[in-house]
Amino acid sequence: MLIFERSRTGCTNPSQAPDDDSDISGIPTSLLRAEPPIIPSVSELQTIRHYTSLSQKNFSIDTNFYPLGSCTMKYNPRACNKYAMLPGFLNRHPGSSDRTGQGFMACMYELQEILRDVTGMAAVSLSPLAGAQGEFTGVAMIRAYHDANGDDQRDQILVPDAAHGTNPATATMCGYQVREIPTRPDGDVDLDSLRQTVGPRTAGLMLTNPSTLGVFERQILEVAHIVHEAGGLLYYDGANLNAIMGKVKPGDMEFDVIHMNLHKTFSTPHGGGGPGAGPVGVNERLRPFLPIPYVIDDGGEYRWAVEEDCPLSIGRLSAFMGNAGVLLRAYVYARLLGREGMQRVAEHATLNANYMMRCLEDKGVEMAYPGRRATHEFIVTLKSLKDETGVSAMDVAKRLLDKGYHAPTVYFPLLVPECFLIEPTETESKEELEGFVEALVEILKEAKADPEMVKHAPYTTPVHRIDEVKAARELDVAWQIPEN
Amino acid sequence: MLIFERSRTGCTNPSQAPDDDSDISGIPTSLLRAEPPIIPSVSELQTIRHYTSLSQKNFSIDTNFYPLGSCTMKYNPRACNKYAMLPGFLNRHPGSSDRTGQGFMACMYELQEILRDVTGMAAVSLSPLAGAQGEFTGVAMIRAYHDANGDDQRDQILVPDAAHGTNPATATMCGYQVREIPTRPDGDVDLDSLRQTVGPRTAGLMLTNPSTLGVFERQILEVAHIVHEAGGLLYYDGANLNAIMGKVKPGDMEFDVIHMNLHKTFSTPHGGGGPGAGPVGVNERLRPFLPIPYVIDDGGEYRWAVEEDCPLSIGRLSAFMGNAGVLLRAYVYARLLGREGMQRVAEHATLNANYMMRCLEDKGVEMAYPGRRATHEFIVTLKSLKDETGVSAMDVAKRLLDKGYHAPTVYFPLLVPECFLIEPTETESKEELEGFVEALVEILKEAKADPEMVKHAPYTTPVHRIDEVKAARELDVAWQIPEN
Amino acid sequence: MPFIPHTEEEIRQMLDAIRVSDIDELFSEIPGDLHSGKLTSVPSGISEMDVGRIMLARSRQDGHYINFIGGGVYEHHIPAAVWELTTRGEFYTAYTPYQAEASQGTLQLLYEYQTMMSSLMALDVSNASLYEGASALAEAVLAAARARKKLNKVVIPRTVNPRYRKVVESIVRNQRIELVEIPFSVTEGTIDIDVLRAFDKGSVAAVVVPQPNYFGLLEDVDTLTDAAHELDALVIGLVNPTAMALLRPPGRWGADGADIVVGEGQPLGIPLSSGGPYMGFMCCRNKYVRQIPGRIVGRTRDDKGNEGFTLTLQAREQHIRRSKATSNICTNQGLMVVAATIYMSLLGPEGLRRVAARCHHNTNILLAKLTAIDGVYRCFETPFFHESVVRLDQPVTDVLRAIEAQGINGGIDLSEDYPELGNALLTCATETRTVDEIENYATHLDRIMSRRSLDPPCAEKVAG
Amino acid sequence: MPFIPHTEEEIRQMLDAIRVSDIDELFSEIPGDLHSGKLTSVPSGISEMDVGRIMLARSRQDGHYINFIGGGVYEHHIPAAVWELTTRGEFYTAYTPYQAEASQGTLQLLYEYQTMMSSLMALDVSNASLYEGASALAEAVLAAARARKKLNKVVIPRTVNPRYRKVVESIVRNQRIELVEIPFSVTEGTIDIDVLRAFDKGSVAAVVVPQPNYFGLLEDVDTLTDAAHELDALVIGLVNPTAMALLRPPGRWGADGADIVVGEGQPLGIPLSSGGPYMGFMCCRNKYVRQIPGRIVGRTRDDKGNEGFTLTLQAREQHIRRSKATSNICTNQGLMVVAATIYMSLLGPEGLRRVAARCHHNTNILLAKLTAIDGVYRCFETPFFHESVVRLDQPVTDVLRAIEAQGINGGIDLSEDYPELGNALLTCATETRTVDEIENYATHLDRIMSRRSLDPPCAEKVAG
Ligand SMILES: Cc1ncc(COP(=O)(O)O)c(C=O)c1O
Ligand SMILES: Cc1ncc(COP(=O)(O)O)c(C=O)c1O
Repeated sequence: MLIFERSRTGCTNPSQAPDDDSDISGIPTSLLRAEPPIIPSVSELQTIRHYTSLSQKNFSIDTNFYPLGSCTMKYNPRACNKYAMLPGFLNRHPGSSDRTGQGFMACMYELQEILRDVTGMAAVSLSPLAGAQGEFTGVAMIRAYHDANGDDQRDQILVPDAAHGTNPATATMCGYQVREIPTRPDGDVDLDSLRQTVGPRTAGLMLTNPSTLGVFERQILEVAHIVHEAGGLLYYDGANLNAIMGKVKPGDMEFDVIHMNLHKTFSTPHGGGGPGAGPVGVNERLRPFLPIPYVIDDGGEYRWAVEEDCPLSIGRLSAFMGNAGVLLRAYVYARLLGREGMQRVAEHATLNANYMMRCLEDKGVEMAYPGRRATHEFIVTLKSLKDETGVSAMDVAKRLLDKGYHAPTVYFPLLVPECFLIEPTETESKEELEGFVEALVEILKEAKADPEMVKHAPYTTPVHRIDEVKAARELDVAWQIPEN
Repeated sequence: MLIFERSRTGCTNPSQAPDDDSDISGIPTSLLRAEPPIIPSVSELQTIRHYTSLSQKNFSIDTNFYPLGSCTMKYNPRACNKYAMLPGFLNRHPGSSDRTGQGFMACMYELQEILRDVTGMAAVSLSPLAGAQGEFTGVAMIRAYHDANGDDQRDQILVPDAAHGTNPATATMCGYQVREIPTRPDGDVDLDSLRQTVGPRTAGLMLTNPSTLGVFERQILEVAHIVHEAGGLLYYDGANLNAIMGKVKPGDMEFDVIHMNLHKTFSTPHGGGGPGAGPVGVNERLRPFLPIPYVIDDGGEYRWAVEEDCPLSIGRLSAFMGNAGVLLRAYVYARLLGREGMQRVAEHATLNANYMMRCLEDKGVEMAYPGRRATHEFIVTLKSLKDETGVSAMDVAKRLLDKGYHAPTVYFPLLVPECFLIEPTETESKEELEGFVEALVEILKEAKADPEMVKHAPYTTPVHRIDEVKAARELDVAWQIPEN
Repeated sequence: MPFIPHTEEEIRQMLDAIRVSDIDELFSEIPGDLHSGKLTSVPSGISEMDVGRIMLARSRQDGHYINFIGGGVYEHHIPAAVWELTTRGEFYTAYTPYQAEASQGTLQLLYEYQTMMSSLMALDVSNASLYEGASALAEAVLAAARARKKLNKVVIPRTVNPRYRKVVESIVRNQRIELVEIPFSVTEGTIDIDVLRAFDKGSVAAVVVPQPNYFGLLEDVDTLTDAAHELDALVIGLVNPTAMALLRPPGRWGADGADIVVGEGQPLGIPLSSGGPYMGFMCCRNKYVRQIPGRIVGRTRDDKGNEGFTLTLQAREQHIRRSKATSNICTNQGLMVVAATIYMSLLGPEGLRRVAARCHHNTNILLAKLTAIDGVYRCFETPFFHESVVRLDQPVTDVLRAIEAQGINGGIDLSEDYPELGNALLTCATETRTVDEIENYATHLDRIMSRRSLDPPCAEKVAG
Repeated sequence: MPFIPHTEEEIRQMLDAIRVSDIDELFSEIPGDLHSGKLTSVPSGISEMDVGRIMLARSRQDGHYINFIGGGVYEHHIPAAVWELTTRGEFYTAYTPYQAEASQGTLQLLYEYQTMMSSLMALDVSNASLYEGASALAEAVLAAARARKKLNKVVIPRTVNPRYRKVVESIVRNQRIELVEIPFSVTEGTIDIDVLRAFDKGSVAAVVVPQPNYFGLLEDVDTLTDAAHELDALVIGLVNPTAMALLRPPGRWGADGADIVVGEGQPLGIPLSSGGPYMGFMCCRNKYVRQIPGRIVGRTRDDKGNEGFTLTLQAREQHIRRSKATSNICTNQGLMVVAATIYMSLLGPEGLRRVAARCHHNTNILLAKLTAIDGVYRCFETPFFHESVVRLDQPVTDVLRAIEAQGINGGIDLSEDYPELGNALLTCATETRTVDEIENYATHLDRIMSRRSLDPPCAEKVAG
């Protein structure tokens, strides 16, 4: 039931609103609103019941194993939430002076330093609001760099065909043309193609490593060499940083610029879609172009860098200070883990993925890159199941919901047919991993015995299989007051 | 699954515990523990998932209409929780000096004053920890009063047969003998019986008004007169104060002592069983016997009353300061409502009960006290259903769970056969009330059409009908490590 | 090991199953010379108790100021229920609702949000959030340019928040959009409409119309909208959502209403939080729905015919359309939408209207009290919403610093962004300010101003 | 109308259905002369925002002190997850789990709590909580007296918290239980066992044995337990639950172990909270399960054979047994049990043991630092858990007041309750105290003590 269907004109919550005695005579009546908006008039209790009950219709990390590849759905420590929401941080207006925000800025500064170390880059700006904005920032810096060098014929960005959609979309937003680089059957970039594609029009290459295929790009230094030789820069999509923290640094892999997804590697919550935070790190040559604001330690006093500090900056990407509350959560997380903890994250994320992969392989499940080590994630392909039974990866994914497991990422990366990208993360127990393996194996059996049943899954969720086609065809994106 | 079944020795949460480098050599080894307790070794994520999932197995006000008679399951405003849990209040040690608690004590003092006004009594102590302890306090004061008067032959407490179990249990705890007073068929106390029972052995009478039968005791002044004449005192069980706030004051009904259930009338949460708070109010003659501590306004400075302030006090009932956090919640609630709001509580609680009663009557449901007005609650009797179909009130109650409604109180008061005590509270919407009525009427139809089905309800809850007899016979109150 | 559940024994079992001897072997595909990831400047891990101590100390260090700053984000009362519900694990720790059947809670909530927001703006469609107000404006500019294919000129008045203008510039620059600033009347503080009218018809893709504008003043949105439409330009409304509970919404501006509307959703139950996270909102007319970025939830049915919700029109988005997507946005500000939706439900239309009215009322009082002080003048007599500009006879920075020493954040110094206004101070009193607090501000300001005319105040001497 | 959902129209419809003309008519059964309920000194209602302002100001007014007070409740680190989970609406707003099928969450949790608590105490059974430690001790005394039918004498040593002794006295007095105090050795600070041995066999219903005792000291629980059992008395252990992670639990005291154990559960994840709510726990041997008060949850099956949980042995309770119940207790401290259970799960047996060990360790440091000061002496050399007594050469109240002015709560002045100890101060450092804080305390104390020997400190002069 929609909240609007509980609304009754005249129902108010007076403890939440000021009295109705304000003087608004200063506003010309011609500018006043005539009809009230469709916002429900319901009691506090009704609101609480409604949204409590909606919440219970979600799968979430707190309720289910959620092995969504590329998304790093790991435990979000409650301490991060608690300490980021202390009144002193929460009530502070971003327009206040730096003098009154030294406590907050100390956290930000230290977080910059931590991220610098983790990535092996020269400088970090925390301001991008999510991974995609981090990418935008990075590519915009690449552009600014070439522009500053008068190198303005470079109008192409290269991305592997396995890349996440935000990579090509970002390149376009930065005014670049996108050239795809194919992947070899073993999961590594096709170097010959790369060599043929790079050239004087190449502004840069965007790469995720470990790649979105769940394997580590072994020829990374080769790749870097080819791109750099051609005068291009190397962008690191840090979405998979969880796999290598404390093991390899993007800086050492010769990347020029990197973004991180703190809502993945640094465990800030996904919040049903956001907010995230996508800080960028750069090496020395891109440092002048960093977006503002970032925190400067000015002889023991912290302050935000402004235009005057960095005249070549690509500028501002949001009106205030990035997703400050998300950054505070990441800071708390980083302090809890510390350097040893971060390394353990990578180790155990990798252990869990390889263990699951091995368990599945042992039960006859087909891997997309069978000869390879899993990194923190790995890819299963269900193509032969589809051919044999008509049951698709999506059907199996839906059936997993019935068994209490959130589905892995399906149909991404696009180049593996009927695929599952499975990322267990380091915070899941052996018991959960094995439970998932068992459930998946069971479903594969079900698919053979009773394919129709699996094709109509799920059955135990609040709704059955949703009709997405209808949603797009008969667009209904806002409730209307029914006519009667 | 029990949390112990997920436990794996060696799994620790080091961010929650100090390092293992403490020096305990000062403790004789003979006094050290040998075997570890059965406390689970699980990860933070496992703990969170486990208890999140357990929480979802509960009905609660936040999820369901919960018309539990005598329990006043109304909306618990979230503001009360938030402001009672401010760090300044939360971190304060009760052993700190009064100087450092003036903010907290100001709330307590004002709450005392508010409750004084609401009850019409001369003085209030907040210290009792729940209704039953409030009763104990009250009866202990009655005893202290008689003792102080040298009136030591009074060894009986009278309670109506409809009384809540805590009333007679309390009388016993205070060393009294209990005499029951019968109720007339119209729901009022049988005055003749009362007259026959009172006498020189009567220490007092405990009464709830509105009574637990959901009606207002119309002869209350008469009752008071009879008891007072005999030298007894009149105790008011304030569990049903919600029905009369701002309408009638117990003080005006000539009660000498009263307890309130803040976890009912003042909307502090029930918390799955507690904590509550059961402040007591007294008239002038019992004032010297009030339990400590209570707050005194000592020329603009607040301080806790100690033994020296009240040499006749019955003493202390808990080591520190009552359920302070519960009292803070009640204080916030009282400030939000204010005097008008409190009166409206009584009015709308009564409106809702009468409306539901009327709707049910109109659909042919039988009332225990058909000619009478409902107060904030009313009683349905399903005796004829039971006779006709074998379906009991308990069966119907269980079936209500399937329809998403928490069952009303069943089989209380004891004197009405197959009864439901239904208390909708003032915070429920007309829509909810009508939904419940509809569900109940439907179940009564089901009971006639298919009694066996109803007898085995519920079906949609996390477990089906629970075997209580087995629970008591094969007592299993603590998990044991399975032998293997 | 914080947050790692395995015991030593389990690790051993897992390694055995994988048939490796230790965890390091799992990293064998990483070229040997790269194994140099050791962290050197990350401090060692500490316990939750110790982190808590640090955070508590730092949050206290930042103190508590009585706030008269607005400038795009505002201090409002947030009902306790909002964040108690929003941080429930099921909302807080869920991912983007890609698996509809496992995400009906989030999806229905987003659908409800879209309903409330599009209705508040009197437009047909709302997306499910963008990052924040300024980048949302940039996205609107890009969407408008897409809709008006051949045109790359977009008009942004100088009455738009200067930071917004900078963000738009940073974001749209690379797509060769030309941003044209138009001036405001220095006496009125609102857009100079004649400059707008002077553009050639058909030369402009879109015109941005703020309401209220950065000075808190009410623009003549009807005339502006009609004038823009005269030019065949789209109208991009940039509005404060609280104000829309009181003011005529963009869908009702002029003859045809605005085409796209964006803004900062922070006032709807989101804490100031030292700068973020906030949320951008975006609404539009039906005909532009395929041009806008961001997720959109649609209502549909499941295969049993029950009502259900799902993400829809995903072909606009990067994960489907890749380089041809309407934007690269992926992660948005979902949890802030949860808070905003619950906030709006708790307040209801009437509550929201009263909040807006009380903000206006309080700012009225604030202006009266401040301008009663010698040397403080109202900059514009134009009607305002909940913020306005006063001119001081002294440098604003110094005054603000002195008032800060009294525990008061007095407002925003406009002298750098708008030198033409002189010593201008943008100041704001929402419903959270009491009359006492306003008087306290005025009293301190009076004292500071009068002393300063003789001699700089001591806070200044020390700090300066 | 705060928290009342009806519209005027709905109220009218409801009144019409009831067939009355206004709400007042619903109160017609109340005798007319009683209709005088008007509230006069309750203030008018204010908004959540305004209440919030008041509460925030008051909570800040109470300040933040570095705490060295123990005395029955203790400052411990509480993992953030504990209260984020505990205040979930489904726990927070549920009633006592009388309808088992609708309360499996609370019931299973209580069963898990009972398991942990009884195992921590090494006894068979735990109830599901009592109000708090002191009243729990009173209930244990009553239960023991019931079990030892004809006997009404119960021995409580003077090493039991004086407040506990007072509470027990207030509660059991009316049932004519005779409480007999036994003294302690002024040099050792522990129970004088010879006095206990001097009682006649069969004359005593029960003996209370604290561990640690009120002075923080470790009693010789084995000898005491055996001596009490020699008298045919039950042993009621009174213990700190944190300590039990480290110390031998009551079920293992002496030859046969304690019979009933009670204590204050606050150290298990419950905030100090200005005095409450806390929770009392009670465990016992199987044979006394029908004597103890409070709810008990049992594991059983549903009619499909699935595991399930329910309240059991309710025949002990007031709602069934009425005047013959084991106690009048009804509402208990359920939500605190939720917190305690989650707390224990998060810490695990190893975490809990480390907390206990660190408390001891820190108190050791505290004692060393304090007794290094001139005029501060250790009162007892007896081994302690996480609290102990020092003797000052000056009045304790004055010293505590002076140290409070430095933002430190130094401990509890024992001179009133135990005049025989002189200027005695009970002081405590849990795992939450850092070495810096301890040193800071010592530094201030040193300064205060040395100045006072010459002249009273100024805080004293002003306040006194
Ligand atoms: C590989 C990769 N790159 C980039 C992104 C985009 O990050 P965000 O969603 O924070 O914008 C993602 C997130 O889904 C990703 O998996
Ligand atoms: C009428 C009545 N009296 C007394 C009580 C006891 O109150 P408490 O549970 O707070 O001890 C109750 C609560 O159930 C009650 O309904």
